[in-house]
Amino acid sequence: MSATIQFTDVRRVFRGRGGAEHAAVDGVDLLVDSSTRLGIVGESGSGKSTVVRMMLGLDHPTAGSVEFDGVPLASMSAPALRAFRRQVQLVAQDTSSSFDPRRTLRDALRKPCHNLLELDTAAADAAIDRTLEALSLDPALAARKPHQVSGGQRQRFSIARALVVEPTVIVCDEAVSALDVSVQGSVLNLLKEHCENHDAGLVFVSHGLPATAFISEELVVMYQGRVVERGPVGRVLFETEHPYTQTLVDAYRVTEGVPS
Amino acid sequence: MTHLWTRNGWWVRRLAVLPLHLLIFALVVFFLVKLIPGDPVAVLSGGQPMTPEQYEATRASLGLADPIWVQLTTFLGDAVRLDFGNSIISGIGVMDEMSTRLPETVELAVMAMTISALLALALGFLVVLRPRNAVSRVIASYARAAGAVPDFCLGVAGVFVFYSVLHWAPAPIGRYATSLNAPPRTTGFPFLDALLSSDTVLMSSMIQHLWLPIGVLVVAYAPMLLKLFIRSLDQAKNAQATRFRIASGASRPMVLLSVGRRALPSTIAMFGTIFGFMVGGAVVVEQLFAIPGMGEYAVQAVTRADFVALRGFLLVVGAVSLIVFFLVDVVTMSLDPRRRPGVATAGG
Amino acid sequence: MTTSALEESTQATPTPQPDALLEVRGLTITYPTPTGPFTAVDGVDLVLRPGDKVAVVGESGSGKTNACMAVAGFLAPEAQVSAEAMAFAGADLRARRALAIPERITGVGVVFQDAMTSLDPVWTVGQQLCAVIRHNEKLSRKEVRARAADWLRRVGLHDTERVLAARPYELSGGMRQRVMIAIALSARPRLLIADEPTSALDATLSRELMQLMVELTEELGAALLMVSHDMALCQAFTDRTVVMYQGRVVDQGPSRTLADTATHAYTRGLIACVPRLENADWKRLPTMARVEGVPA
Amino acid sequence: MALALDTPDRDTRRRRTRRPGIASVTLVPAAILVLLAVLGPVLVPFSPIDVVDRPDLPPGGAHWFGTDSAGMDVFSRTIAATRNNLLIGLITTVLATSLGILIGLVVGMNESRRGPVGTLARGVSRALDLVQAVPAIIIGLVLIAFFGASIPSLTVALTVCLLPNQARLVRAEVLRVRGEAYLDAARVSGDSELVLIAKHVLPNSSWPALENASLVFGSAIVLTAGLGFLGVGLHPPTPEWGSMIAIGAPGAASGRWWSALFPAVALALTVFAVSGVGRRLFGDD
Repeated sequence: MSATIQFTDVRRVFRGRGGAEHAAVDGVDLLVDSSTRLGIVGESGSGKSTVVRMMLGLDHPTAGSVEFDGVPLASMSAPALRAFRRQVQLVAQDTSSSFDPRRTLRDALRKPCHNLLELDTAAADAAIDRTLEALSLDPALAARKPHQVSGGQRQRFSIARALVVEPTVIVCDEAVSALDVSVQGSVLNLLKEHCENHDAGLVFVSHGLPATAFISEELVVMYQGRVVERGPVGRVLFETEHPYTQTLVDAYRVTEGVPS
Repeated sequence: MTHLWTRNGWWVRRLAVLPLHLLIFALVVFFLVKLIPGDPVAVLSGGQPMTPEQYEATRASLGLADPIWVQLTTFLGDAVRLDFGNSIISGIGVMDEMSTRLPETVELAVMAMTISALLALALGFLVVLRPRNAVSRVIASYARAAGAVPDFCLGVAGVFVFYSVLHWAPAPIGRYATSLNAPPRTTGFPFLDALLSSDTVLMSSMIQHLWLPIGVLVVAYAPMLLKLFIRSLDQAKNAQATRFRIASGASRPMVLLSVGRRALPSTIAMFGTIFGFMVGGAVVVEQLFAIPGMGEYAVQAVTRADFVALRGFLLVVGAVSLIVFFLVDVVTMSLDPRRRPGVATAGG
Repeated sequence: MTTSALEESTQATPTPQPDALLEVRGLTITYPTPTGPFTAVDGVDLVLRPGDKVAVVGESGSGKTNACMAVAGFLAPEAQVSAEAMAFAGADLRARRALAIPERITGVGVVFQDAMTSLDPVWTVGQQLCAVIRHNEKLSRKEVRARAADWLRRVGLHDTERVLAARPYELSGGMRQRVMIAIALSARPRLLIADEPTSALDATLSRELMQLMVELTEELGAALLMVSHDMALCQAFTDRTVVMYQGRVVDQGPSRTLADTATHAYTRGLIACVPRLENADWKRLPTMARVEGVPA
Repeated sequence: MALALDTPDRDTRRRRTRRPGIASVTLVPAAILVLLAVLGPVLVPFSPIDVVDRPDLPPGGAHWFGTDSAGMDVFSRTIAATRNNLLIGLITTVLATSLGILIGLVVGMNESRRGPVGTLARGVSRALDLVQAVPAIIIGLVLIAFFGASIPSLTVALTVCLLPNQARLVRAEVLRVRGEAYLDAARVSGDSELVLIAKHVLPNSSWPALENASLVFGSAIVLTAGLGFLGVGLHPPTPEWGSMIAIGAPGAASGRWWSALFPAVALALTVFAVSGVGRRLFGDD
């Protein structure tokens, strides 16, 4: 199934309260589909999060276009949008606020099943349990509220919510940044494994270079709203072209004790 | 020049919207009072039968015969010149009444609020710094019960205990003994005038008459301030910024000052609300102690369906409240610049 | 042995150490909870000499922040602290008065993770910095101002007039963090406790600021006690690393060689689990045996 | 923030646990009040709206709370007034809170929009601020002048007074909730905006108004009594605490304390009881 998100010369401008305009994203071209795992790195304020929001149709460009299979997300009809969401799912950044604190985790997971797959409750629960087991999560945990499970478990539920509709592209926004290192590795492995086994595409957005490099095949480096470098991971890391990418790589070399 | 603007623009801009707010308020008052059912002409005649000619003449004299927009522009034009018309009952100019009544009420409110604010400030710090102290606990639980005992209950109880039983207070009539003459009018604020004319007899009579009503207002309203201040202080005290202040090696007074400055703005906003309350709302206490002020006037206007007086009264109270709100905004915005318009505080 | 001193085994003695700047022995912190007391820190020992650079690493819930905040005196009032010894520069910290607003331990400075919330939002940088300098040194107004500007330059902020007049929210994240370091050091502490000082920052900035903080503490001759979850950062910038797990010290040793000398499985796992650039081409990352979410 | 602090979220956990023993005690006075409101008129020994004896009799065997200056039984009137005062308080609280939540929700969700809807929302938001500039008792006075004094008109007047604050509380919370990540997550899960507001924004942003409801109830009762005290509330001889206190006030000044004291005590007890219920339902405040 084709599932292509195409960014064409996208610009997103925010207006401050004083009236000053600030371009969070400026002239970005991107192609996302199910064939590749794409990593987007950049420091905070580089525009990565805005790109993610536009990629999911949660925000729309000021200029340029974001199209899904040729249809602009901004002007999609409700059924088309549902079909899009069926294909493209999000693993959100902040595990502590990505679930409604008043509802159980199962409630949150049933939502995509009802809305996007149009399953009844029994079928939805069966699908949820299958997904949870695949992620080594105890289905009994789903009866809990989000604050009653650990951060690592919550992040797995966040992944389960995305995977339960079996999307062709998974978008991860700082999906492991808030996790302890002992959990990070297993979550990263899990995501990578899923993409490999299900031929799903991945967009992994993070400020952490090593994790992004590990999980991605292609790397896009963003700096001040623009894409400054892109290419296969190995090429970007070891034959760096842009000076900003070089400082980024160096920063990790030093803290890892490898002389640069 | 631009430097001057970036430094002062925030309060100038706030000042600039004040007339706009007043205008909106005046419009609302005009139409609101217009909507009140009942015929002012009938009120004026006291139910006496009138010929149609008499009726029309009275209507015209009240300006009610004109088209509505003429009435509105006349009303607004007069209001700008501080002419609010004459009471349709007494015929006395609303502004004349206001100019004697407003200072009296404002004076009462200022005295009560000053004491309340000082009490809240001192007791707030006491409760927060010495939470285990027995006195602190009593104060904290009183503050928590804020608003449970309304001012008029306290007033009635106060009159009974201090006048009727203990005889510590004089009869609750007026702001000084009836045998005394009013102070020479210089500022319009009676106590201030008495002070300026060095009339010690009058002043002591005023103190005797006013301590109880002021006390009632303080006991009724100070807990509201105190409750909020304690909560804000608690928050400010536990904030990371306080820890860093301490850890970085600032002096103890500086740490307390820092906590206080972060806690004050919300309390000052509450202060403004309560002050506005008192200007219109000392109604109850004024009624109880027979102090001729704004409250008494409002009650008369409403019970007698005097639309001119009511309109004037609302406009004056609204204006005073809006000015107080402006001052409160300026003070809170200078204490906490994040509250200034156009200041973005999001991290990043 | 479940608890172990920071000292190398040859020096570890139960007797008080006269040359120690900070000496903590058997530190235990418990919190009352509805389900019974919860022990956040369980018998931790920590000894620092002047000039030491020590890192305490561990994941969330390991008790590392609790242990260090107990030293700084910033625990929640319901925390119950006990220790066989807890002394800074010869003064017994256990004898401190419990106040609603705690007092500073003279000579201990703290840098927190988030400069946005740590700096006082309603005062300018200049007011906050000058308040500290004025309290700690007898200087004229002008000298205080000059000293403040000097501190800003030392942390790499050269537009001093503008920064002094700015309020924290008017600065960028990196500038705020620099300002916080300047203020924390301007009282010339003998021990700087840094609680996740750069965790909220990007890798490049994080490295730069750690470098700065280490240089400045060395210049002042102060000891550095850093709390972090980032093993790599600790290895690069400290001399010794203490690994905490579930409230206890499970491992400790020289930072650079900890990977080789680690005895506890948790430490070895912790080091192996961190994604690195050199394992970017690995098929799978190594993970801890203990996988969260699997029912026991 | 990228990383959570070491300490688990102990604060939230503690706030969720309650001490059942103490909590149920705080509900007893409120239960008695409701009982009195329902049964009061049946229980009272004398007619609460008629002159039953000589005026100004001190409390005693026949008249437990004495008689007022008109000769009406203070005990019967105090008890009978419970129904009127509670009813006004209750209806006002429900109206002001539900309308406040609705307005706060609509304003908060649309305030930052461009176009006429956004402008309207911002206008309403400013208007709420302006209404707050006028003391509640003045609004009450004016509205009573409008509609005359009756239970429905008092309820409407008090609702207008107390609604803006409720709406502002909810609006502020909506502005916070609007940025929460779980809303985006629900959008990605296919929720429409309407479902989103009903299922996530409403339940998560209405708590400040609910928490404040006991205060609104207290204010409504105090304001009703205040208007009664000023002589513009329910007309005597309708039993109502405020007007009873007003009638008793001159007596209190000359030593006949009883006809003002008992309704005042009833009023204070009611406000206390209701704040007790509020504390029980919504935590420590």
